[in-house]
Amino acid sequence: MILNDLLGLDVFDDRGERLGKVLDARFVLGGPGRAAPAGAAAGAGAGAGAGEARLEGLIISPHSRHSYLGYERLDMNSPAIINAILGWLHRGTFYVQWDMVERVTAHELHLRTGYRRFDPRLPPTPEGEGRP
Amino acid sequence: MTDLPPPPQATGRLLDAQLHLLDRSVVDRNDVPVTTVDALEITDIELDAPIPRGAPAPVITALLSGPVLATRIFGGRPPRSRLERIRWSDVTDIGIVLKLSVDGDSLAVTWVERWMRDKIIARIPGGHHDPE
Amino acid sequence: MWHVRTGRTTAAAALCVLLATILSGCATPREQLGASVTQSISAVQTARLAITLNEHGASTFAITSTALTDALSQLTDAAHAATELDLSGGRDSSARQATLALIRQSTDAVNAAREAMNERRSLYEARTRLGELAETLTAEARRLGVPG
Amino acid sequence: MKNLSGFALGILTAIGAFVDIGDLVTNAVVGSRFGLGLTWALALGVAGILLFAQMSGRVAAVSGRTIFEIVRERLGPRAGLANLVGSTFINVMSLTAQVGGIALALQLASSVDYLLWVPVAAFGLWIVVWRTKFSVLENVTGLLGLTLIVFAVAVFLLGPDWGSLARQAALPAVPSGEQPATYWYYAIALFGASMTPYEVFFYSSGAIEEKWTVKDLTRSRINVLIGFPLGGLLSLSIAAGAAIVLMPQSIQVTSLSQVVLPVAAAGGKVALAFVIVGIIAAIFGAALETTLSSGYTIAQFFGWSWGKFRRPANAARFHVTMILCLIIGIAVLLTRADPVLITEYSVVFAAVALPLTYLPILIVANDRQYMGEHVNGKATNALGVGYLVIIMVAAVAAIPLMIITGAGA
Repeated sequence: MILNDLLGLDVFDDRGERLGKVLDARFVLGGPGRAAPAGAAAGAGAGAGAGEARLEGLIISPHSRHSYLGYERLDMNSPAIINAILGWLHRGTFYVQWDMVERVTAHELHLRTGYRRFDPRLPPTPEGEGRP
Repeated sequence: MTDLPPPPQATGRLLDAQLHLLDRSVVDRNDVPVTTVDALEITDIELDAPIPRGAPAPVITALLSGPVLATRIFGGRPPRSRLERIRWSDVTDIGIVLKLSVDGDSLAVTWVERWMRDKIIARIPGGHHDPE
Repeated sequence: MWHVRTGRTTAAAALCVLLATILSGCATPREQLGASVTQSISAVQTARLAITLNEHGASTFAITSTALTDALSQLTDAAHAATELDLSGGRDSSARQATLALIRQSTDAVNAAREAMNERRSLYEARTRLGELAETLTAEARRLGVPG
Repeated sequence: MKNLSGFALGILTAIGAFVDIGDLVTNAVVGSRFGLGLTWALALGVAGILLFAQMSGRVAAVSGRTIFEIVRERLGPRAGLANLVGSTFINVMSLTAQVGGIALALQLASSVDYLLWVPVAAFGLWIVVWRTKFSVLENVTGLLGLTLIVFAVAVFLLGPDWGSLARQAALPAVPSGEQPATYWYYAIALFGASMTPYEVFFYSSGAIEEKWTVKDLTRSRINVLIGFPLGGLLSLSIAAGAAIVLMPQSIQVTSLSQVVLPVAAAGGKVALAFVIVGIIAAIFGAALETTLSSGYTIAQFFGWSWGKFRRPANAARFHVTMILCLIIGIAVLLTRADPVLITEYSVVFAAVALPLTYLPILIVANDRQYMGEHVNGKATNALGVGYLVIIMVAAVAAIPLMIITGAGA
């Protein structure tokens, strides 16, 4: 499926209360994770290049469907005024782990009972990572 | 959002799809631009069915480009056969741009570039010369 | 940043349209006639400056003739705008007659200047005529209440 | 020695490249109607383009990424596409204005109707874009454009009342006979003429074309820091000439032939010869920049291969795009649309579109993944945010003012 089918879905908790929309999907790259699903490993040759990218969790925003413009990272906070505006637009945004997703339909995404909300912001990029 | 606890430490580098992958430029192994990441293909999630606890999470299988961009802008979804794929296993490096291990010309996504080169540019004198 | 814009953009656009209607409604026919006269003054003075410089050998034939052509098209525009005006009162339409007559005379004068230059005759007469017209037009502008 | 001449060349090029048809026309119009009363808007524009070009040049040199890659990456496809459409519209409009400007200048030189020159000018542009090296086209047009200094010389030759000029500049006021709305409309036009987006697209992509690294940053900084303000002074002298010669005679500039009359009044035929060479070269340079910019923006948005450093065959879609833009420009001009009017509209629309490209650059200049240690400092950010506010106000006010004033009529 296309990742965009997940982004923008309406998110509901176990009691059917609407929590917001899926703003972004967080993947974890490589690393000794769980074994790759058989289908994916055969189809994509996972681990060959940059390594397997496994869906780790979702970022859910109650207010804004729009991008964070990069300010979701803890080390990105200037100019302060833009940071503040985006922080306000995305107030209440949280992160849930993919394990906590119970069911996905064409328009909705339901979370399991007892899901936990985490801080959505990304830790600082380690020095030199992803730099030319 | 600041009072939420940080999520459990993941085992590898974290990539947010919107921030790190979608709309980034893709260059081939000679640093020639190939396309941008117009969409991502992930392993299928069964819709409308409960996801069993501990089921393997989806992984990225391919970068998509071409007509799929229009569906991200205007909505709708492209026919599956019209998707132009670059296999995830061909991605070697994810930084400010995504780098591939293959030649751009060998990829299906560059057919328009090759068509214009062969049908238009090659027929104008000087098209194959270095600028002076 | 981006999603707040739609609602406010609509409001802003509505406000603009409102403002524009009010303000453009404010330009009376006399003011619009005045604008045509101001435009004609500019054209006549340009032609006069261009042939004066040409007489003094400070300008080339190409530039003078281009400046005269541009002045003519300015006068055409001014006449066009004045003709298109929707006038109601008899006083306004006699003002329009006066303005159009002046623009016509100006056009003749610029054409005369161009002919004189093409035939390499003296430009003195044309220059004097354009000077007179500039004065008449300025007086007309004052009569129409153009400030300045 | 080589380094020194490199510096000089860079600065001279920046001066010549600063002035285009938009600056020529807008400054002359403003000078003839408002004297030097809008000098502040010009100064604001020059400082703004310095800041903007500097930031985008730094981003390009450090990260290797140009404006439109960043616009797309940061704003996503929807806002990015809106941005692309707006920017391309303005690029093509500027391109059309410049091609028309070259044709008008050739008419001034030859008295052959400008419409006949339009295809010639466009073909000349295409040949240069197709065959000539980036550095050559930049240096030749920039240096020839320097002859525009005759505008500044003309101001001295006219022997004006300096006190009165200084008063106009220092104590801005709306002249009698002009509406305040018109004054503000032209303030935005002047701001937009100095801060044209294509200049920044070009500067940002030029950094990649010339393979800048972090080491080249100081040099580029000096080039623009000295070159652009001097270019701004040239613009100011165009306005001053119009204020001295045209304003007292109630001449309001509506055509290129009027722009050069003050120079003729001051220095006669010799000065005119210089000014026409300068105008043709400067506008030709600007036309090249706009042509390339139309190609750059579209190619970068879609991730195509682009650049003059590649053979045309290795950047096929980029070259096809530029050819199409030139054809559109010719088509518009051949409808007899007035190039001067197109110019006046293009500088105002440039001001409208400015926030769209300015904001992403300001954001990415703060992004450590792109910039590492070269992120904006506190002072640059304070200035950057200040300008963001100014740019937004100008962008929001531009269209209403255009409607109210009937585009400055």
